[in-house]
Amino acid sequence: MAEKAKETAIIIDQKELLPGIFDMWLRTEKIAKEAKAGQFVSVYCHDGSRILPRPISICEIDKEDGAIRLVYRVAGKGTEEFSKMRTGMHLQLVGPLGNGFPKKEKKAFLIGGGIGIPPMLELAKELNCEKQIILGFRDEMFLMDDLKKQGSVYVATEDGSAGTEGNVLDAIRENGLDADIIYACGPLPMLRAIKEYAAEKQIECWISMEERMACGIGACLACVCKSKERDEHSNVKNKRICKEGPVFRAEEVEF
Amino acid sequence: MAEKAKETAIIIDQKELLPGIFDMWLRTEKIAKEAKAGQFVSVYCHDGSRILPRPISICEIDKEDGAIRLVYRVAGKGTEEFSKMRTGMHLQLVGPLGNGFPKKEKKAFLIGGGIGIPPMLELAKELNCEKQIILGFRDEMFLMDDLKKQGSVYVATEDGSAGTEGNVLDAIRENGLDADIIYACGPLPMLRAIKEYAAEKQIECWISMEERMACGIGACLACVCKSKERDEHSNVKNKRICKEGPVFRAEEVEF
Amino acid sequence: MNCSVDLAGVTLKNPVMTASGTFGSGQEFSEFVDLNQLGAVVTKGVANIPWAGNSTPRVAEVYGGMLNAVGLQNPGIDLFIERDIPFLKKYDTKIIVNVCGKTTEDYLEVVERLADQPVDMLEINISCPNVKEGGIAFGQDPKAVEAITKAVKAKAKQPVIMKLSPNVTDITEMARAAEAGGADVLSLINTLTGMKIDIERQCFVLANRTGGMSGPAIHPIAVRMVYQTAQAVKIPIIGMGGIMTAEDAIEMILAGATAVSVGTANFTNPSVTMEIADGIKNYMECHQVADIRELVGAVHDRF
Amino acid sequence: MNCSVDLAGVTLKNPVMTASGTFGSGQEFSEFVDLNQLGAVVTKGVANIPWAGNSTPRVAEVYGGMLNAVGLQNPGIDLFIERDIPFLKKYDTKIIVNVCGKTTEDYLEVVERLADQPVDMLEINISCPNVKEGGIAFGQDPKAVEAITKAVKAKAKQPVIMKLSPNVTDITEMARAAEAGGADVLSLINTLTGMKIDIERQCFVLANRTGGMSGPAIHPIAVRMVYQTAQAVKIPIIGMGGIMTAEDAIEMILAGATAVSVGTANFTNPSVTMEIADGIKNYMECHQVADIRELVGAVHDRF
Ligand SMILES: Cc1cc2nc3c(=O)[nH]c(=O)nc-3n(C[C@H](O)[C@H](O)[C@H](O)COP(=O)(O)OP(=O)(O)OC[C@H]3O[C@@H](n4cnc5c(N)ncnc54)[C@H](O)[C@@H]3O)c2cc1C
Ligand SMILES: Cc1cc2nc3c(=O)[nH]c(=O)nc-3n(C[C@H](O)[C@H](O)[C@H](O)COP(=O)(O)OP(=O)(O)OC[C@H]3O[C@@H](n4cnc5c(N)ncnc54)[C@H](O)[C@@H]3O)c2cc1C
Ligand SMILES: Cc1cc2nc3c(=O)[nH]c(=O)nc-3n(C[C@H](O)[C@H](O)[C@H](O)COP(=O)(O)O)c2cc1C
Ligand SMILES: Cc1cc2nc3c(=O)[nH]c(=O)nc-3n(C[C@H](O)[C@H](O)[C@H](O)COP(=O)(O)O)c2cc1C
Ligand code: FES
Ligand code: FES
Repeated sequence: MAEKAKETAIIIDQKELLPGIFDMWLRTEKIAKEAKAGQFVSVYCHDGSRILPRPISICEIDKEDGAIRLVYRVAGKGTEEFSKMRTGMHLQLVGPLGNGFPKKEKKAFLIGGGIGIPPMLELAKELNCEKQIILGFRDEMFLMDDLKKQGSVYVATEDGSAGTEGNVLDAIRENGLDADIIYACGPLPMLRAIKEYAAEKQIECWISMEERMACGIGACLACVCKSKERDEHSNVKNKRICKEGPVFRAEEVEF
Repeated sequence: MAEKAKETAIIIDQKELLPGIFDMWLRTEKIAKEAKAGQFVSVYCHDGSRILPRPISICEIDKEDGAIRLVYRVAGKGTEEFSKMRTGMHLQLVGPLGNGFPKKEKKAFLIGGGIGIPPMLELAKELNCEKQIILGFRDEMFLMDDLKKQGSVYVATEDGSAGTEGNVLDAIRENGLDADIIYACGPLPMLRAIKEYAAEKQIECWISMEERMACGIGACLACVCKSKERDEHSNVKNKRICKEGPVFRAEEVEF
Repeated sequence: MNCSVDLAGVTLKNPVMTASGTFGSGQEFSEFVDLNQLGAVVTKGVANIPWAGNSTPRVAEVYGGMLNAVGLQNPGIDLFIERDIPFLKKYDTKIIVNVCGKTTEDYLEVVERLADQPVDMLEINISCPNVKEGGIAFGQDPKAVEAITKAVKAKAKQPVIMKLSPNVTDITEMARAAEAGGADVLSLINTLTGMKIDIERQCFVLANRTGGMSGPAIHPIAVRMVYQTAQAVKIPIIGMGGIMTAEDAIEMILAGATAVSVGTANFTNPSVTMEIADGIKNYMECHQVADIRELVGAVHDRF
Repeated sequence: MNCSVDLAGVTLKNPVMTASGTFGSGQEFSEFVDLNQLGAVVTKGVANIPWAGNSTPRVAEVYGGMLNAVGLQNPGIDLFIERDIPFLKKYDTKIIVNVCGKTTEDYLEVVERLADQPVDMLEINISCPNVKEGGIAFGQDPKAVEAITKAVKAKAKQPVIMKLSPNVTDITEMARAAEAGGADVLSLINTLTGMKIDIERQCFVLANRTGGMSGPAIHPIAVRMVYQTAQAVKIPIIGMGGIMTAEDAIEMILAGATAVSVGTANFTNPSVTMEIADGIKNYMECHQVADIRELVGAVHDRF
């Protein structure tokens, strides 16, 4: 009756892409089989002093090999623990979690900012349409080779060290790009600007949100965001990011 | 001004002697240099949920190699953690701690019971006298080869599967042994019987005691045992096992 | 071997329940847990009307535990009755509804709405540290505890569990007050009020500033309070607070709990409740315990 | 950069102190810590006459912390004055003597004996959960807190720190009572009462049954209480409870503590106090804090 459980994944490979940004492939048959772009997994720590799982987006799925790829930044003790693990070691996961991106056959912007870039890779692979991938970095870039294989890539950097100096919208404007649908993941200020841009241009816009989580599966009500309308499940103007999200129509949510 | 500190030891080798009994060699220059028989080290866990050190007796010291040997039984989560570690991994230690055995040139009984046997090995190596080593096991034996090199070994097993059926005193009687000094380490009932035997025979008797510890260095007063006389430090009839002990004259302490 | 326990005439097939607020109404966890294998499902607190709860961040991890300040977000009793009770009725487990309110009237409204519902017991939360009105205010003064218990008992059609706060000087005083008010069962402990500060940004981590602490870090405090309460009252106790394993559950039972609730552990392992129920059976086999009731309060001194 | 803080006219070179009972009188730890680098050494509680303390086991490890029921074993004030004060006088650090007693008279006797001693401050422990008489009994009732504070202040020649128990419904009530009684400084928190049961042997792990819980597991509760107390009183606060790292110490300072005491962490790392003092300096450098006093109580809301 209980069809899901924690899955023990084996680390196939891990490397540091940039200082503090790690790239890990995990063998985890069941999750790889079910997962799709925009979903995430809960990753559990070994150290007993850390009892909550860490939500990490799925960056790439290898269905054949039963493997998933996670690209993450060391943000604290938990991700630091993961970063020290080596090939052959185990990690416990629950997933895939969340709704994932809807996939439409429309000319698309895939916009990723910082550590919001990784889920754009799997999305790009799954989307069957014209893809313009716009990436915002602080300075150094990562995942560029992988993304370039999936579509035309445009870059914005805060310091202007590559691509457009400024943010992802500056890059869109500078390159005179347009699209019929937007998929985005990244920091809140970026998402706010994109939401506004999409509203102005009347483009369909999907964004992936983040919040502190506890259960990761919709039971504890830790991870809500404010919604424009009363949510059917919560019966108030709150949506669970881990369950109804993390991907929402931009106009559905308030942030 | 602070001459001591936690020392990071490297595991040189670890093997399982018997199911649940592990034998670990650690490179730890400073501790190896200072240590002597009957002292112990505080071993710290990696897992953050376990904050107190585990006291483990020093089983053998290799001064040349700057290494110490610990032989321990998996009794709970902490020792289980240690037992899973492999060559090359690190453990943090404080030590050597406690007083150690006094070494006299008298015909001696070295009596070890169960997991109280390991410290008898280093003691036997350091003692310069006639050594009769009496060991009490539940059933399976360990450290026999090492100990046989240091003196004549007599064994008692609870189930009679080897040596005398019964306890260490039965083995002493069955073999008609006598001595002028006793050194002992093992479970309380054994130590009680030895204390009584020594009193009766009027033999000088030294025993190594155990108690739950926190600091391991004499500051917290967790690990006391009752003493016959008022203790100079505590000013009451309590002695700190980690500081005044773990080795006491049998008649000094009450248990 | 008997694993079933009795709480005010309600027989649970085993002593393992879910702690309110950590398990929703069972729907989400039913993918990870066979609800038929639990003694009871205790639902998230429900009020007379929908509550939006607190701002986010609502949770923070702390050493060996977590803080939460969800603020009792809930869909209100109407949707709850329409959706959540029918869902739970599909399973062979007991249904315990946790009730919250801002005023006595709020609590009574929920209790009355549940009177004709297929619900086995009511758990009255007078100990939530995360809401401004109601909640813990009812739970830190023995007179208030007795009064609300009496008021609820007068209306309730199901046995009433009063859920106590650990943020008190003397838990036995609150326990006796609830017993005097007619409580059938006691639940303890709710969360301990805690705080976390982000030292990089020099701000409170939780939007609510303080939050309720739960998880293994609070277990020894919970065991102590269950033990003290078991010495002080005659009604059965549901023990909770940091139960992560079957061993922790047995410790709570030995301290005097007739049943246990598992909360934060669900976040560390979504299948944990089932594993704890199994682990208790294993322990009973190893220790040749024929009836779990032999273990309740069976702790003794060493000598 | 200024790291020194002022407690009732006593200037500590930095805010790091040792928590009473975890550091003896400094002798044993002086091998691991340069005592000259600490703001103050707070000694183990001392009574008018020697106390033998409780039976063993006196300590137990729990998840992220420990329980202790040492029961205030101490050599009595005479030997303490003869041996421990002269030892500490060799160092350039402040000496704070923690005082315990069974009756008000006991406390006063110790306070009077210390009047002409080179001691910088007195910390009055009215919050030990591990003794039958005295201790916590004085610390859970605001009237008793005020009375003992007044009595001690009438005799004390040094500034008086009152050490409060967290085992209360409202810490600010006790804090205000101590302030009303004339306390110069408050210390909080002492340990939370907890219990551990050995499920194999079905017995209490500690001979005393209950013990005081300390260590990182209690840190969020301590931070909350320090924060609440800082809002309620004007006198300075020494914050303690689960401080393991410089980050934890800074969290406590941001919550409102002027200084911090480090206890259980000494058992996890005997050199930790020195490392915390260094870590605070590093933090101040990184965050360009010219004076540590800018950090005291400097926590704010996110928005
Ligand atoms: C749906 C979702 C997908 C994510 N995908 C990625 C990803 O692909 N790559 C990546 O690097 N990061 C991702 N994050 C952020 C990632 O979860 C945090 O960086 C991580 O949890 C930090 O853990 P820590 O122990 O290192 O930090 P700590 O600060 O020590 O963590 C303490 C607690 O806070 C939580 N926490 C801290 N930061 C965040 C955060 N930003 N969001 C949610 N919880 C947080 C932790 O999970 C933990 O419970 C994602 C977050 C969400 C919600
Ligand atoms: C001076 C001294 C020397 C020792 N030498 C050895 C040795 O050489 N080999 C060996 O196998 N064991 C030895 N022990 C016992 C050893 O310390 C414990 O078995 C070990 O601490 C158990 O830790 P754990 O985490 O596995 O068990 P847990 O039960 O999970 O430990 C929980 C807590 O209790 C403490 N504890 C548990 N059992 C004991 C015990 N018997 N004595 C003291 N503290 C205990 C632990 O240190 C820890 O703080 C010695 C004990 C002392 C006091
Ligand atoms: C996220 C979360 C939400 C909670 N919500 C409620 C609630 O709605 N009603 C209630 O009585 N207790 C609530 N609690 C308290 C738990 O039911 C339980 O008493 C407490 O967490 C201690 O148990 P634990 O350590 O096993 O989690 C909540 C706890 C958590 C962690
Ligand atoms: C072993 C031990 C002994 C203690 N003895 C005393 C004492 O004698 N007097 C006192 O006021 N507090 C005593 N305490 C309490 C500590 O000073 C401190 O308030 C508490 O442990 C919380 O801090 P921590 O978590 O950093 O240890 C003792 C604590 C421990 C762990
Ligand atoms: S994290 Fe629990 S509901 Fe989303
Ligand atoms: S363990 Fe602290 S005095 Fe011995």
